[in-house]
Amino acid sequence: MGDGTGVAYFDGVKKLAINWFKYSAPTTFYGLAGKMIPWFAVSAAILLAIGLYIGFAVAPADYQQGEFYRIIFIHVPASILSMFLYLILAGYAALGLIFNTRLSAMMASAIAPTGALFAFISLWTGALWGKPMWGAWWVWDARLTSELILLFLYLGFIALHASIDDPRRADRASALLAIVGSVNVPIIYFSVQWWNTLHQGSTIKFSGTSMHVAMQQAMFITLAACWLYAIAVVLARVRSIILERERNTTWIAELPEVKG
Amino acid sequence: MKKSSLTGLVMLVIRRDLLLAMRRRADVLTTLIFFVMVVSLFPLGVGPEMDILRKMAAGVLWVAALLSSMLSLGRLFSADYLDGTLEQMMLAPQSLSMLVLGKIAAHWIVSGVPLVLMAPVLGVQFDMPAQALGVLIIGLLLGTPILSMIGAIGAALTLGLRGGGVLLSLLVLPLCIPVLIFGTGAVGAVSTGLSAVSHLSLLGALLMLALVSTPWVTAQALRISME
Amino acid sequence: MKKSSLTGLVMLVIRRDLLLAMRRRADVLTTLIFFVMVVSLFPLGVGPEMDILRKMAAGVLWVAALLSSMLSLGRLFSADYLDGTLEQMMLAPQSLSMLVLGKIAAHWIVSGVPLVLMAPVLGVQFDMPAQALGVLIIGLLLGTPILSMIGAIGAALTLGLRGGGVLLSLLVLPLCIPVLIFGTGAVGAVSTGLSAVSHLSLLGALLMLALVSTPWVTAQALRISME
Amino acid sequence: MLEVSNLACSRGDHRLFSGLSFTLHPGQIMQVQGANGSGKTSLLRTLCGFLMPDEGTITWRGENTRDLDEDYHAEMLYLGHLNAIKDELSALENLRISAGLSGIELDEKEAMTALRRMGLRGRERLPTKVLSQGQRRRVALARLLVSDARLWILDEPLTALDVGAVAQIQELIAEHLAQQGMVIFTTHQPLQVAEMEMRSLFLS
Amino acid sequence: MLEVSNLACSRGDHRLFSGLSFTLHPGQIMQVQGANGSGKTSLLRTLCGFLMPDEGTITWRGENTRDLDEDYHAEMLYLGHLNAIKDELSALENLRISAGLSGIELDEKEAMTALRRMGLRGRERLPTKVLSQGQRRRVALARLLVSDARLWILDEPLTALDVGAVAQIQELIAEHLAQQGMVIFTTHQPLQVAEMEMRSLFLS
Amino acid sequence: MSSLDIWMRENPLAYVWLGSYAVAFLVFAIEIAMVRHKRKITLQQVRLIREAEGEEE
Ligand code: HEM
Ligand SMILES: Nc1ncnc2c1ncn2[C@@H]1O[C@H](COP(=O)(O)OP(=O)(O)OP(=O)(O)O)[C@@H](O)[C@H]1O
Ligand SMILES: Nc1ncnc2c1ncn2[C@@H]1O[C@H](COP(=O)(O)OP(=O)(O)OP(=O)(O)O)[C@@H](O)[C@H]1O
Ligand SMILES: [Mg+2]
Ligand SMILES: [Mg+2]
Repeated sequence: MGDGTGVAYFDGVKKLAINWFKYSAPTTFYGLAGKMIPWFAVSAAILLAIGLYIGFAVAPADYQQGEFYRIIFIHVPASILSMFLYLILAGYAALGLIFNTRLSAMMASAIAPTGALFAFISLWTGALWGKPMWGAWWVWDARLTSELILLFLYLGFIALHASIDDPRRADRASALLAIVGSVNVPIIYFSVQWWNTLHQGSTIKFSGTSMHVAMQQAMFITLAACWLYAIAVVLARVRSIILERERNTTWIAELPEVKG
Repeated sequence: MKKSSLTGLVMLVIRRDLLLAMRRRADVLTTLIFFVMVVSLFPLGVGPEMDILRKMAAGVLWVAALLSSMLSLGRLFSADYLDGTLEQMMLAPQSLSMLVLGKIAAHWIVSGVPLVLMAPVLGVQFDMPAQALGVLIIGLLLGTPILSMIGAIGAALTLGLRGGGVLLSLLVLPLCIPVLIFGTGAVGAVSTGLSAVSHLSLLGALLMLALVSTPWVTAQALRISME
Repeated sequence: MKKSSLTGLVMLVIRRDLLLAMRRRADVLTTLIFFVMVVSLFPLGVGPEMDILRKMAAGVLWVAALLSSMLSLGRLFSADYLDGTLEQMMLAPQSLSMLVLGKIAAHWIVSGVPLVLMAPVLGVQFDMPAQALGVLIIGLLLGTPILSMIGAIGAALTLGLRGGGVLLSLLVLPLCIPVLIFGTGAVGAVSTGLSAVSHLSLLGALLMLALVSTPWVTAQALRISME
Repeated sequence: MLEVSNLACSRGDHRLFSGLSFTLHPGQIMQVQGANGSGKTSLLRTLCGFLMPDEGTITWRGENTRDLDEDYHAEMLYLGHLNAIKDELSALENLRISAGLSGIELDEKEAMTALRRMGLRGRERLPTKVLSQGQRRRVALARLLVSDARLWILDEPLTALDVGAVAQIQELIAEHLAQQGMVIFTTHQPLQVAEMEMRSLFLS
Repeated sequence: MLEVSNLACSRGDHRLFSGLSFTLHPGQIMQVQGANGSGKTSLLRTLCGFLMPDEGTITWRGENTRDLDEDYHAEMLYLGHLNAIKDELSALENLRISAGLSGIELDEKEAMTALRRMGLRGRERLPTKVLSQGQRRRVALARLLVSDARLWILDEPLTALDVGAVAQIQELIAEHLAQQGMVIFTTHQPLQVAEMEMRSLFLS
Repeated sequence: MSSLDIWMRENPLAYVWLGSYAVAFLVFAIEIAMVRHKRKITLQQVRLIREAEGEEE
């Protein structure tokens, strides 16, 4: 090699060394995530149980909505999570695009399905709430519509990632899409102002101040539970993605679960 | 190595197209999501008044079904044309019409059926009554295969032409209008308390007619496009 | 032989795309006819009641404009990608973003402008009042370039993927919804006796934003897709 | 067996050739030669029936190929510029399907053997989109190994192939001819078939 | 001038080459050789900047091509598998536009001369869709005649060309080298350039 | 539809539980199952690749 007639050669040892350095982030993260998942999962389950207990046993019925309002303990956490997860996804995507870090792209693609599912739950539970409250499963209200669009944004991200086979191109293309899409989130959100809106505003105004506390407590606890659940699932998914993407590296081959 | 029969070949074509659809799973989903999205765009454009929305529901759903099956039709032959598989199909030792029928069947399974299954969910969003929904679904079940078959002719004729997608719609949409009219007519009839049977049986008759004639016509169109 | 400047190159790209559009005149027409056809399908599907039709008019026209510009966008880069011209554009000695802007401009002239010109004719069919028509046209004039620009990002991202057309719509339609809402909102405002200025100026702001950012984003997307 | 008499063909307003006649007997091979644009591809596509000749007839075993149609198709194999392989499918699936389309059901082992002989060992199950130009061409050419057609019509079979693959194809053709097959092909690269007289047809 | 050092490139999970280094000086020509799938096309596309190398740098006149970007593009010319010509446009229009895209404004006479030299006399104004494979390739190659780029990167320039055209291209390359140009190319067909030492790079 | 309405008014808690929470938990369960399944499959694949490499050497 060098000047003159160049010769391609394959230096196995060197490749290993470089790979070790380059992939060190996923390496450590893989193990760390594995250790953290049970903690998140267990605390999510416990908090969910507590939250639902307070929500159903302690908090009394609402004088206007009767028992139906109890959907709130899953509806609001799901709605809030679906929006935050999109922003986090876009953040990871931007990191991955700018600094070319592999792990961020993997995180972004691990978040997407969870976000989409929360968006779905929000829509579903909202629809179930809407039937007794508004007499219709669905109205074309700004809040509802924007949630639907959010679901489409998630699906677009997933579909684009799935249609590109080359993982590097898939990561970069869908990252760009996520970033462009995040510009849309506030725009959609402000469109509430141009629409007559049936949906509840952002502050909880239930009557009966004494119950207010229990309701709020229950909601915040289930919200925390959903956060923990989301983190646990995303971490579990990203571990599989790391395994899949890095399957040719030595550190993967040396993992006990691969060897055994 | 053994020789394959006519049905063997048709099944091969169907299996192949389904396999390809599985490999490009995103495609299948996107057609469906396109359908959902077109349907959801209308309330955004027209405004949220449920009364108007309920009246337009059947029309919007049928038009969206029409458009999304048009769009997915663009791909019916074009991939095979571009990579040369279509040439090889024309050299197959069996009738081209039957192979075409196989391709159409696969296309309907992949793009028509999910659409029919999705329709009730969307109908509910427009607050359609249950009976109207039922008629809508039967109509779509009879109508979407016709759309696929008529569309196949257009897809064959526009093969390899630029702007195929739009040109295709242009050729095919007028032919699909009867389907649209009977389909929405059936829903309209049932919502005004009449019987939808006559509309639906007309759709059935169209289906038979299409089944008999379109594969052959499509095969001829393919021959012309290959010259 | 002489060297060409940046503006020279952009003008070359625009001239070239317009020349190609002239050679494939059918394409230009078909986008327009698709628009007309989608709009005309609705009265068929929904029924002939003028009251409902008048209320849906703006929404239907905007949705149809959205869909037909989506369809024509599929071709924005794909032909150049398949025959290798895009590679050569990326190797041009000038900024890719500017070439992209040239291509988008040509696309808008070819597919957006005819649509804007056609809209009043269709609006009259739906019995839209003159003032609403005026606002509709201004809205379309401001909105269609935004659609072209946002669509260009989608077209660049889905380059070379199967099912491009439908996937493209899936990616791009949600991003276009604000345009749709402001566009129809303007018409709605004017029909209820309010002023459409705020909606239209929001559209204008979106246009500026798109003009500044989308060419660069599209160029990045193209680079990613070429790997 | 393949008899072409007085064939004339034109593309657009341009007469490519006329009065072309030849007969190809079992065990014979013919190279169609000519400069770029002389009508080689058009001739081969006419033989397949994709293009209608202006004049003249093409007969196979004494019968007009237009009338034989599917029976003729069962006995011939055409490989054009395009590879007729699907990017998403693996080499294996592609081969089995394309053989299936030409009427031959192939089991996995037979297909594997054929692909390995074409130098694709270890790449049989990869989606063909990740293969290079030459590897993709090899997948297409693997059909030659599993076909039982008598007549092979090959349009520039050697493009994109490296030296090893070219030798392989020459060997394959020699085998086919030895089994009383017939070959008609075009190429701009030299092709040597052992112990065979190569007939040439010049178009100009 | 073109200096490649320690280049490594992979497609998918597959490392194609690594530690590749060479320098190309004015007046030098280099053939990239290797079997099908050895990474020739990938190497050329990396040199153009379409693919990101895993490691290593490519410098032109001592500066990294990534930083030079458009200045590098102004001095190089790439011809890939694809012809980059439009079916609907005539050969003449195609040539003028593709030259324009690489920054050179060409008047009609210059373009005509170039096309005639490429053996397309009488076909300059036909839409290229009616041309044969080889004729279309010639339209693409006509860019070589009008370009003032120092570095030519050619991926299988000889495919589909007949003997006459191959000779023409060889002549062209010799001229370019005599004017202190640089050429890096791949081909599976033999290519002789008069009075030039041909350097080879083997990929495996 | 109306019978559903009546049932809903009479059994609001059942409606809430069956309609919202049961579905939400089902979604969670499906997601967890999918994630576990994916891990199983990827581990299998990675092992297969390792074995294939082992054979080559
Ligand atoms: C399909 C229908 C529905 C969808 C898509 C939906 C969506 C959402 C979203 C996205 C949020 C989060 C808002 C925020 O964080 O600011 C939310 C919150 C909420 N929703 Fe819904 N919703 C639906 C139906 C309903 C119905 C029918 C009700 C009750 C009548 C309802 C009551 C609430 C309440 C009370 C909140 C909490 C507001 C707060 O943040 O304080 N939702 N919903
Ligand atoms: N997008 C991709 N993803 C994964 N692998 C790829 C991709 N593109 C190419 N490859 C692989 O990279 C290798 C090199 O391909 P390349 O096209 O550079 O080969 P080549 O030397 O030009 O071969 P040929 O002589 O056949 O043209 C091939 O083995 C191919 O399978
Ligand atoms: N569709 C068409 N309409 C008009 N003319 C055509 C058409 N297709 C091909 N031609 C012309 O017919 C001639 C023969 O084309 P053909 O592809 O048969 O040539 P060929 O001998 O295969 O050349 P090559 O060696 O370059 O592949 C060419 O001059 C071409 O210009
Ligand atoms: Mg030819
Ligand atoms: Mg190559």
